[in-house]
Amino acid sequence: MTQTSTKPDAATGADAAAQPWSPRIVAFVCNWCTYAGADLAGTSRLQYAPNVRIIKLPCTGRIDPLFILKAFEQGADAVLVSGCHPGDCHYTAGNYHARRRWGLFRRLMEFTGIDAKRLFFSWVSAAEGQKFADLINAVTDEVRQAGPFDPTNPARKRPWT
Amino acid sequence: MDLAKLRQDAAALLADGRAGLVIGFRERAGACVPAFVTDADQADALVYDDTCIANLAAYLRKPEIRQRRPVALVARPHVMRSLILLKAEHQLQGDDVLVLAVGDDTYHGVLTLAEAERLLNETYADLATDAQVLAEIERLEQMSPEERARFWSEQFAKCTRCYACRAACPMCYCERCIVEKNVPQWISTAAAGHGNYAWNVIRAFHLAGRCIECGACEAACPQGIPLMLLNALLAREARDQFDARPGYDAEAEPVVGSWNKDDDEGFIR
Amino acid sequence: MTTPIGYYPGCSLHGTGRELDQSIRALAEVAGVDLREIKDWNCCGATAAHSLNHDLAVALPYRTLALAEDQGLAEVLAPCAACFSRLKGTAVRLARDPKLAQKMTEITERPYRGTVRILSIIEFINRLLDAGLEAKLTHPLGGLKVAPYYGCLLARGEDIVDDDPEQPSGMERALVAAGCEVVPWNFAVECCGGGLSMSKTEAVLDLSDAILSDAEDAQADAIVTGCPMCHSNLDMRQRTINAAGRGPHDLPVVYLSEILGLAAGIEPERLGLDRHFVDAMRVAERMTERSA
Amino acid sequence: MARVGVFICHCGENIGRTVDCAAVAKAAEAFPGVVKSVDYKYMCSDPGQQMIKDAIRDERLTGVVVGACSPRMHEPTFRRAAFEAGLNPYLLEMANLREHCSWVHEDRPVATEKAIDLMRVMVEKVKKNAELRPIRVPVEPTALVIGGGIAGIQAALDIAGGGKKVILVERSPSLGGHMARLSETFPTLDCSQCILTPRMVEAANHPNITLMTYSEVTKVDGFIGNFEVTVRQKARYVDPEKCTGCGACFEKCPAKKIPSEFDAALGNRTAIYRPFPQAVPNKPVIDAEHCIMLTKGKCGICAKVCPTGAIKYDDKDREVIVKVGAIVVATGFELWDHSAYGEYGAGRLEDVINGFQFERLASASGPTTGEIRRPSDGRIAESVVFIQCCGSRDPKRGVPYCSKICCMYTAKHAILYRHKVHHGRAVVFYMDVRAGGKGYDEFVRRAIETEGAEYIRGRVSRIYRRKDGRLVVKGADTLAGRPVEIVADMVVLADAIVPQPGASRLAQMLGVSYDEYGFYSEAHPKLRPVETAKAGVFLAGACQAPKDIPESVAQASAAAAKVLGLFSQPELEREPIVAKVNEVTCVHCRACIQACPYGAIEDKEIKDSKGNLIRTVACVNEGECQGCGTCVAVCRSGSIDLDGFTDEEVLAEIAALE
Repeated sequence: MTQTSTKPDAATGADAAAQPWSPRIVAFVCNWCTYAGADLAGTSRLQYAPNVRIIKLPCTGRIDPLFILKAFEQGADAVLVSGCHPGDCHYTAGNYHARRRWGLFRRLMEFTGIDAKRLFFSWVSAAEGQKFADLINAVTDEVRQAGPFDPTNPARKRPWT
Repeated sequence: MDLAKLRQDAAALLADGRAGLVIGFRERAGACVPAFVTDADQADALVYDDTCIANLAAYLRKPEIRQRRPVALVARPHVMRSLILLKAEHQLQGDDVLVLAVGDDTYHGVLTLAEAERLLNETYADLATDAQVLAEIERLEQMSPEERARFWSEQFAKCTRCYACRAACPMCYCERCIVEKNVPQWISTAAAGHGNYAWNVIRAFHLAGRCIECGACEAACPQGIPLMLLNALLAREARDQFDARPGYDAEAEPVVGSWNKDDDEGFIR
Repeated sequence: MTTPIGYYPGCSLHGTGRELDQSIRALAEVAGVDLREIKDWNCCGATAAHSLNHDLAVALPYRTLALAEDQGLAEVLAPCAACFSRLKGTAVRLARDPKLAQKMTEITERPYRGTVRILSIIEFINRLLDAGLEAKLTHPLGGLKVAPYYGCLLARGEDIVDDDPEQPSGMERALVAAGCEVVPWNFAVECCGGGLSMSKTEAVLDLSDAILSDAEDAQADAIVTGCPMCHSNLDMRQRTINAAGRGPHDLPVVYLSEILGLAAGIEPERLGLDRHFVDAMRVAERMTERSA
Repeated sequence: MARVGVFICHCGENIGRTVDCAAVAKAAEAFPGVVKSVDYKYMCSDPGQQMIKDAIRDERLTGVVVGACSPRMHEPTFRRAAFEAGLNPYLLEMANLREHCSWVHEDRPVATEKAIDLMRVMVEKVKKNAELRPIRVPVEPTALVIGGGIAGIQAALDIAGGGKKVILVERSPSLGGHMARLSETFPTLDCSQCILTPRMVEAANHPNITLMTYSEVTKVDGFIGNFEVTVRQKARYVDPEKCTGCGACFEKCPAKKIPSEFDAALGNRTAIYRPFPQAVPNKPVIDAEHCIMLTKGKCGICAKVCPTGAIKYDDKDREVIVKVGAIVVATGFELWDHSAYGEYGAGRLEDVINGFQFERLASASGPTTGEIRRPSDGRIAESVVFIQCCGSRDPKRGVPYCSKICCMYTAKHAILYRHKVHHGRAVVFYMDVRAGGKGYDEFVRRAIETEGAEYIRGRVSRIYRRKDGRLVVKGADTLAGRPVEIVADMVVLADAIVPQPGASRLAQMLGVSYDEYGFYSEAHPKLRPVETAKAGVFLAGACQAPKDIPESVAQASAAAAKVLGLFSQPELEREPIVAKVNEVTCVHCRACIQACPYGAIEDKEIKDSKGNLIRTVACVNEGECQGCGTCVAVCRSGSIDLDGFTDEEVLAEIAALE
């Protein structure tokens, strides 16, 4: 993200403190439900926080824990993972596979020091534009409360020393 | 434990050709080290005691060992679970391996894999996680996320990326580990910072629902990183959330890679 | 069975249903079961309480259940079908609604953890059979044709009765074990008019007459029941029904426990069989000695 | 070296109002690898598309990112333009600057900043994109239709009429299904057999249709365009080539007391039999379970009387494997077993019958030659009670859904009964009357208003048999608010419609999903009601949900249209978003094979030149893979990747967010 002013990394830079920090959130979403739900929020002209960057995958089943690690490594303040409701998966079961994976992986994240407040999971269907907008606002608010992702967290990329 | 019987069985297996190799333990400089016995005469060198922690099933993926199949293996209950799980994951055929089964102060004799599975379910069905490990997990869970991050930051900082943990683990049988994949490179190989975090976390996650808690990885770590905390945490979660009992059923579906309609989703908005 | 089973006789077993009480106790003795009457038990609330005051209707059985629990009884037999329905119904409601349980604790000033299991007469007798009573049935009734009559309370109530409400079969095993032949008939769960027994007796005459007629059509020698209300409607009112120009009926109505008692070789008088309005002693005549 | 072109669309005012498109284009110009970056009012217009095409040629672009609306809107448009300009369409990506940015943010600088981010992500992705070619799968232009009822017959005839081959498999000895058993059909009261049997004959004689009766599907392999289906042909014990259908055998067969399936056990048949006189094929089979020769080894009468020597007692089941490109499932329904209802006699009262039994009583070809005689003693029924919703809409003991056709056929039964027994009483108990459909409500009104059926809104609480043999039906009239008691000679229960027994087993074979009752699930409840989630498998008739005849026929024709559409090309083209296995690093742990929702991954044996097995790896079948990527995420060694969403592409996107 090029909002240089909003980068916590930029604390090393001289002029960084001038601008207030704003959360940076990476969202991994499935193409058929949540991406379409976000489209619907758009066509409905629902206003929501501008802090989320969506990465589209065909299905939540495709979302590897490595994606989440990488996003944190790159300095995301939070990660959101969202897909189809149970029973709605375009691929019949990808979301069930994903749900089980997250059930384990989020425990590991929490245990190794990535606060559960930085990792969000949701089901948003193609019909839930309002839910999508509300979700983004809620997540953004909560991450704002939690503050910037600690630059010294072991998951976080640091300059080679 | 009847060590003499174990030696006798090992010798007999080699002598009548039922096994091409016996992997067990011998003593060297006061410590137990793996022994690879191909000759019946050498069977008397075999020893076994509580300090024999290495999981010998880890050797089965090596081509020079596989050539000598069927291989007989000195195996405690945890190691038998590894073998069952390797079979469930299609890394072993039923007749690739014979087990010289050792249990709590008992020697159970020579077992086929199917017999070992039965023994496990009848006699060793409740292998509990080490109490100290559980206590330490609970202690860490009481901490704030920041404190936990600091704890692991210090632990992972020690990692030299020697991958002894991986070599010691029978379930780390990938020929090209994800950490060695460079197109794209997901995990930095530099022995520092985020690369160490990603490696240790992904190593543990790739064992989620598969770790049988033998402790070989932690024992192998030259830096003393408490890897079993990560493994046992995921083992606990896999058990509590998905009834996972790895290594007790050679027909079981993998925990990650299967699903149930009623899996918990209380954490999903 | 060495663990004692709690016993809740309720009002009717001390009154009109005395033969039910007698036969149950005699049968328990043969089976070697220790029946312990709950000390200081109170009304189950089946009379008027449940139609007048909801709290009272729950509080009455609640107190009895709490007493039973306090007296260390894991199981309680309530032979009267109405008592059974009140006690078990209360237990079910308490289990479903923790708030109600809290309220009852406050009203009765007694704790109840919900550990007591309530048995109906049918469940109790099947339990005795499981525990070896079957072998002690030395005097089978030689093919006595019986129409098992469940009425409402021994067939209905979700989670209260563990049987098919439209075609219950809980009594059949015991009856067959006692050497009876169970006749197929249509009125096993039809209403006897119990609820109108006092207020609108003519309705009872109609309803009970239909039940008796169908049992006779099915060529039953006797109706077997587990409920004192059904029993009094069918037995005591048979004369009135005849006097009203129906019937005429002459069909013995006996308790399940009496049938089992006879089959166990207990003297009919000890079972109270001589206390019936319609002569039931003829049922006892069917007792045979099982050739060993 | 990447040469990426960036095209920012204003979408009139839609994007331009809140996003400074020129500033975005300018910022994108500085991204590494971007050689051209422009903004334009309407990128999707002809001049806009031309701009992209020109740039692809002039700038020798290796990738294009269009910042515009949602890719769900115009991705196909722009990819086609790229293709026309000679660029592989999968080297073009869209960034969603409208739905995900300009429409949801008001602050211009913030929206512009976000738009630049969105562009950077897609530029980084497109630099990693690979050229993909549509996957072509050959199509075997033969269809398999499972089930020879009206739906299956219709589907087969329509496909055959479209010039394609059909194999029609039917489990019983004859085509016709349930419809052949019906007397007359609502709401027109035309004779069921009169309209059905010509279609049965047509299907049997059609040059494009291969009929396999007395046969069952036992195994289904393969995928769309290329199924391999194993069909077990049960032993008929009668050589169909020699048999002339003269009927001498079943006239002489001594095993005569076998309840006829076709007559719903109201009539009997012999051990060598044809289910009904108009059966197609009109040749008997021997029921091995009841045949005296086959069970006891003596008799042989049919062989003696057969003038052509067609009887073969040593006949055996045969399995044949057929190759088909599409499958139409038309396995129909069965009636719920009302013996679960104790209050209706638990199935023990002879004169309490179900709808099919009434159909057979009312049918001129039935066991009573169309007279409404009660089964217990054969007397004409003077009074008949019909009970709707028997098992339907009863979540506790039956099924929670409405069986849809019972209101209509009960009205028909009442009318038919009144036509046949003029002085008889027809009483219908109903919960609601659901008569939506052309001419349907009028039909029910006719039953009530001109045909003299008595409709009582309420449930029946008990049916029992009186000493004189008649039935007493006790119930409630909930409109009048009083109990009713009716003496009847016969009660007809409108049992719920349930799937065929074994429906779930066939579904598992086919890889089709089914609901909790066993009805097959359509791919989309609104927009794809004929397809299943399994590509190449289509649904027709009541195997999907309760349906009447016109609905079944309509769906069958729709399924046939889908099949003909599929068969219109010799090859099937599909989006190349499929998974690929790196066979060098795969260790064959089979996690992907178990995780794949489509069973699209299989074992592949790698052999040396002499044919010795070296090792086994996972292998994705491109025809079956739907591209969800679930396998990729379960592969620990990173040995599977998903074209279109590769690890490299996703990583590039994440990295672009730094």
